[in-house]
Amino acid sequence: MLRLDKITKIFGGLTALTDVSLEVRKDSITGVIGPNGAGKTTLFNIVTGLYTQTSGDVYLGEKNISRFATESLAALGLVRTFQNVELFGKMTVLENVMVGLHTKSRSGIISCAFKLPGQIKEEKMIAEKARHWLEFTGLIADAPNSANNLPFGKGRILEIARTLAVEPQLILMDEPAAGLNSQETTQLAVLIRKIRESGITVVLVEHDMDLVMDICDSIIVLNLGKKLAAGTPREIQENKAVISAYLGDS
Amino acid sequence: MTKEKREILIFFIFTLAVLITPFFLQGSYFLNVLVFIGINTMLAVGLNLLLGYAGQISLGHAAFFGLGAYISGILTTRFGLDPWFALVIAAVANGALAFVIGFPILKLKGHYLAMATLGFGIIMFIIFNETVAVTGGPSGLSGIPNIQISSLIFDNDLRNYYLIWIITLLVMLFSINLSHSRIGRALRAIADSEVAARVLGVNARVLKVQIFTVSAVISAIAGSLYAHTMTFISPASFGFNFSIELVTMVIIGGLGSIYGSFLGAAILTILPEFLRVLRDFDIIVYGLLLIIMTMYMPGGLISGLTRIAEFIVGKIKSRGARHA
Amino acid sequence: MLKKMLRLILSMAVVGLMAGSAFAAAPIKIGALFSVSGPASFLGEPERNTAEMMVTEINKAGGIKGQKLVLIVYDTQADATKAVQAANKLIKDDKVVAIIGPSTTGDTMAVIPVVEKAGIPLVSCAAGIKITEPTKKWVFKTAQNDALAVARIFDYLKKKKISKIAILTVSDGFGSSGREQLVFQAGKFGIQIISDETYGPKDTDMTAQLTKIRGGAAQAIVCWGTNPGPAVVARNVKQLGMKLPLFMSHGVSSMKFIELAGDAAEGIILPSGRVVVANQLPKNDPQKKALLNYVENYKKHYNVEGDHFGGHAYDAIMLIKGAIERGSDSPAAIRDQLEKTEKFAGIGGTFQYSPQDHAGLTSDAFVLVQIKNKGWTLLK
Amino acid sequence: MDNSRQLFQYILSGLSNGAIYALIGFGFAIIYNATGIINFAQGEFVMLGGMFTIFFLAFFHLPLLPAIILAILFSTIIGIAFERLAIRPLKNATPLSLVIITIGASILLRGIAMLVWGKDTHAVTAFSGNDPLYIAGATILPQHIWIFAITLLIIAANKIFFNYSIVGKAMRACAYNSQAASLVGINVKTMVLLSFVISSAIGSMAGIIIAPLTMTSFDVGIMLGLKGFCAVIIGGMSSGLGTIMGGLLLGLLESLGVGYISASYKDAIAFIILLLILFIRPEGLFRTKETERV
Repeated sequence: MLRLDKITKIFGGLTALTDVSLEVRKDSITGVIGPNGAGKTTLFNIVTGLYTQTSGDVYLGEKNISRFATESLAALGLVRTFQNVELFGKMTVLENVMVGLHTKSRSGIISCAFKLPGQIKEEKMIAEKARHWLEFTGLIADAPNSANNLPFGKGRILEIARTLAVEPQLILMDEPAAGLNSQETTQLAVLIRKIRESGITVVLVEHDMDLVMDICDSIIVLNLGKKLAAGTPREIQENKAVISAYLGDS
Repeated sequence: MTKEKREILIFFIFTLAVLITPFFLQGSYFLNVLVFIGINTMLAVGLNLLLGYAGQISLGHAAFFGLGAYISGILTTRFGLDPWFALVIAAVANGALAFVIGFPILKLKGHYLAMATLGFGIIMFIIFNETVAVTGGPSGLSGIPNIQISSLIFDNDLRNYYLIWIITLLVMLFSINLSHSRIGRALRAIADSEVAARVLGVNARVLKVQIFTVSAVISAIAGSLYAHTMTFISPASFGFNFSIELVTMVIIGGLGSIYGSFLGAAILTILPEFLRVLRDFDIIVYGLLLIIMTMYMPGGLISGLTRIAEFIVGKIKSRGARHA
Repeated sequence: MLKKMLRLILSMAVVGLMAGSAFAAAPIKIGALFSVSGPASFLGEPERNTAEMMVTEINKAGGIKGQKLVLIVYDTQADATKAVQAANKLIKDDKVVAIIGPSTTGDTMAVIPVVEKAGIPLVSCAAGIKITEPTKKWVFKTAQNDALAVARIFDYLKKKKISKIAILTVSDGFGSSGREQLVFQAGKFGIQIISDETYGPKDTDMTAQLTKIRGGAAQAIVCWGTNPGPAVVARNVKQLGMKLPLFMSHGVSSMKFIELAGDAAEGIILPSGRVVVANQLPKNDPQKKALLNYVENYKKHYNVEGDHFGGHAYDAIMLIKGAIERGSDSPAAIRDQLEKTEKFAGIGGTFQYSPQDHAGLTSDAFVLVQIKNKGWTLLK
Repeated sequence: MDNSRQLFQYILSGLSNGAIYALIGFGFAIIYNATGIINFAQGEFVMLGGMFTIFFLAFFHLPLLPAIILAILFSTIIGIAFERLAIRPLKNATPLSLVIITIGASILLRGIAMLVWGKDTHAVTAFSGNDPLYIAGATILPQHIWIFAITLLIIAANKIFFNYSIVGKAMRACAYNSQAASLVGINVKTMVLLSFVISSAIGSMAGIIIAPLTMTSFDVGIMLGLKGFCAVIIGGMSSGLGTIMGGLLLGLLESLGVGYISASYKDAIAFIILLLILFIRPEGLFRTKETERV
């Protein structure tokens, strides 16, 4: 599904990632873990085109997406969420999800401004689908509320709902459980499984080890910009190098 | 759906009010003020698409207004073109210019964008001023013909009122429609978090340029109508000050609020009337208005006043409750 | 500073009182459009001050045929849009019988269609030649044409056998209209313009333009602008050690220029209204009485020297006063009587309007003056 | 008149004006580097410096030096008031609201200056006379020497302050990462205030030393402020040599532009350069490319 081939990223003189290669299987939940500064978010930023890697390639399926602009990835089915929740605060919850349907609609400025028949039909479709995703994530009751007034936990879910609306093949989640209480985390785990069951591959960066060990099929460990290990949760838990990276040096 | 119905109702009432207003103002000077309010509303709504929806500042919008006015003025006075035809050319030319400069300019963000648009505005102003042979230079271009539809010449306040307000209403309707469409949502998403919008597949770069272009076209239409209403134009009306005035209108009315833009345009057009009593104080009031609005009513006058009203009502209610 | 504030409050109170007492005998309402603030405030401010002073004086002396005058002043800020709005308000709301101003050519051109349509006489205080050429039914003006000022200078240059000049004009309405006339009339006087340079109204250094001029073969420099630009030019000329004679326009014939330019002002020659040299005029000069009177009055009211810009407003008020006295206070009557004005000796010159000429002045409206010992000397 | 002498005069005039632009540009750079704000009111402090000096000279008949010191002091107080009243209370300040607030402040300051001091232009006597100095046939005024000297002095002082003093280093830390700075115990608010203090002091100082050349009035700050901004953009927002180079380059291009192209488009030249730099090389001409870390 997603394959990274020898990704290296150098900021100024600072090497953030060195020759990181990894593969994410279709329909899996893959966790990316590692101590702070390991380069996890940098990796996400490279995959989603926000950073350009110094060398190496990114493949989505068979397609080399190394030089693709961020906005063109959604149409290919690759989306992400953010560590510090990037909601469209001044819009309603429903509208937030409707933005997710941007790539699923075509109307241009002219037909939007003059409300041409095709556009009206499309708007209906957008609203219906958006509601569907709110139901899917359990946020439907909040649909007309302003996104700014949403409690933090629901904000995280809304961000996920928004990416679901893109109908992606692959979602990258950047610390989806950060700031959630244990009950919310449990709900999140349920939701992530449900997403995977609907045929979407999930990659998540996470610090909450219980969650990672609980839901992930495979785990990749980064440390100091290098891939330290990869394997099933059990393999990782027993990996000496991983243990020392977490307990020893830091 | 009720929200949409309410929206339609509000627009209907607003349109009705606009259409019947002249019957109460026969022969009054205020009709003339309303003509200018119409032009300013058009400009403010156009700028609001960029500033309020897409969150991109422009401190050079008077240049587009001026360019529209000058293209229309020059084509009609020097080449004898029909004003309508000139208006269309002005709109197309402005759109083309905005599209071309839009790409490099809108790559910039925040303060740099502000400065670049300001620079653009000043360069255009210098061009209006210095190309004397074409524009008439600082002393202006006079003798611009009125707009005409067969034998109906728009040469008095009443006729101009209807001409300008019908187009203004169309521009408002256009903008309201836009705000409730995928384009409007995408623009507002860009304003809130450009990176999140891009991740969802919104092509921010192109969309920003598109809305910049639309905004420039609206400004050009306003400029052209201004030229044919005034029948005289000079560079002084299209300088940096007017760009700031336009931004002030949008800020006062509230970012992203179409009726707010009307309110802002109306207030800023009428304000000098009240400030006349204050003589030279008006510039100070202006500066204060900008600062206070941005600090204490970032949502604009409508939402600011609503909040204050709610606060007062709340106070009264709670006091009433205590007494009871 | 405090005094200024106090005066402001007082004058506002006076205006209020006047408005209050105006109900007594049906007053005559006259509108005024001046660019009191904005880039042309150097025109609008003395014009407003003068007009208000004149109206006070006229009312003190019993008004016009027993009717008080009421002056309604609006600030155009040298912005065409505001000028048109204000003109509409004067005509439709305030129902004035005549309008004086605007201060600038641009504002005047913007307002002309409005007054022409409404049939209200306008006596502009701006200088642009297009205002009265071609003649418009309702439009008159008091400011001397730039053409006349240019003619004065060229006449002098010809006498001094100077035939190659450099011009340096400001790129605003005043400068561009001056430049047009300089270029237009040069041929007629056999004068060759060697270099034609401009500067921006806010420029603070013109050495580059002057260096370029120095590189040419000009025998004199003519600079066309209003304060503070020309003062910078004068200083820069001195800084560069240039020995060419420097001519200025009537735009700087005020003490302010001498103050700003300092020593660099010495020797500069410029055309000016007679107001700055009022007491040097021969006794038989028809304007002398009006000029001395105006200068003294203005000094008394505002504690600064009156200049010839204020004089434009003086002339406008007095012309309208004369027209009303001869006829009635209806707009049409005022217009007809204005057109019949004969030999009115005002501040700007001796006015003689006719159906063909709504500017009313000849080139002797200007005199040439030279700056000597920080004062004006009449050049004969 | 030979061409080389003419060229030399263009260069000298250009550099003299360029030094002025650079000096004004400094004020922008200091606030920007400490806070990320571009202070659109910076030009008004240039105006305030000149106007206050006139005020103390003419109204209180003070000698030049105390008048200058008082002028800088008063302008700085206004700078402090501006930061305290309009910048600090601003919650979740976006670039948009900051642009608008600083523009509002600039209009307000200009308006107040106009009311208090009137619309007239005023001349200030030069610090050491008006007799031109001849350098290889070209001339400058003694005041230009003052400008060069004070500009150099200010760069040197800046360099020392930001590189060697604790407070200066703290300010740089704030500019780099204000969150991290506050974590290590730097009072970010104080540093922001300090940057306004320094920049309004430098701005008014610039206004004072150029007043004898440019004269001063309530509206002199607009154009000078914009030119200073162009200088600082060319220089890449540095508070050191970059801005000096930017200012000098701008002055030179303007002067040569007037000399060999056209005076009518002198100001356009400045803004076209501004746009080109923003489009092509936003990090400025004299700065190596920043790391792209977001």
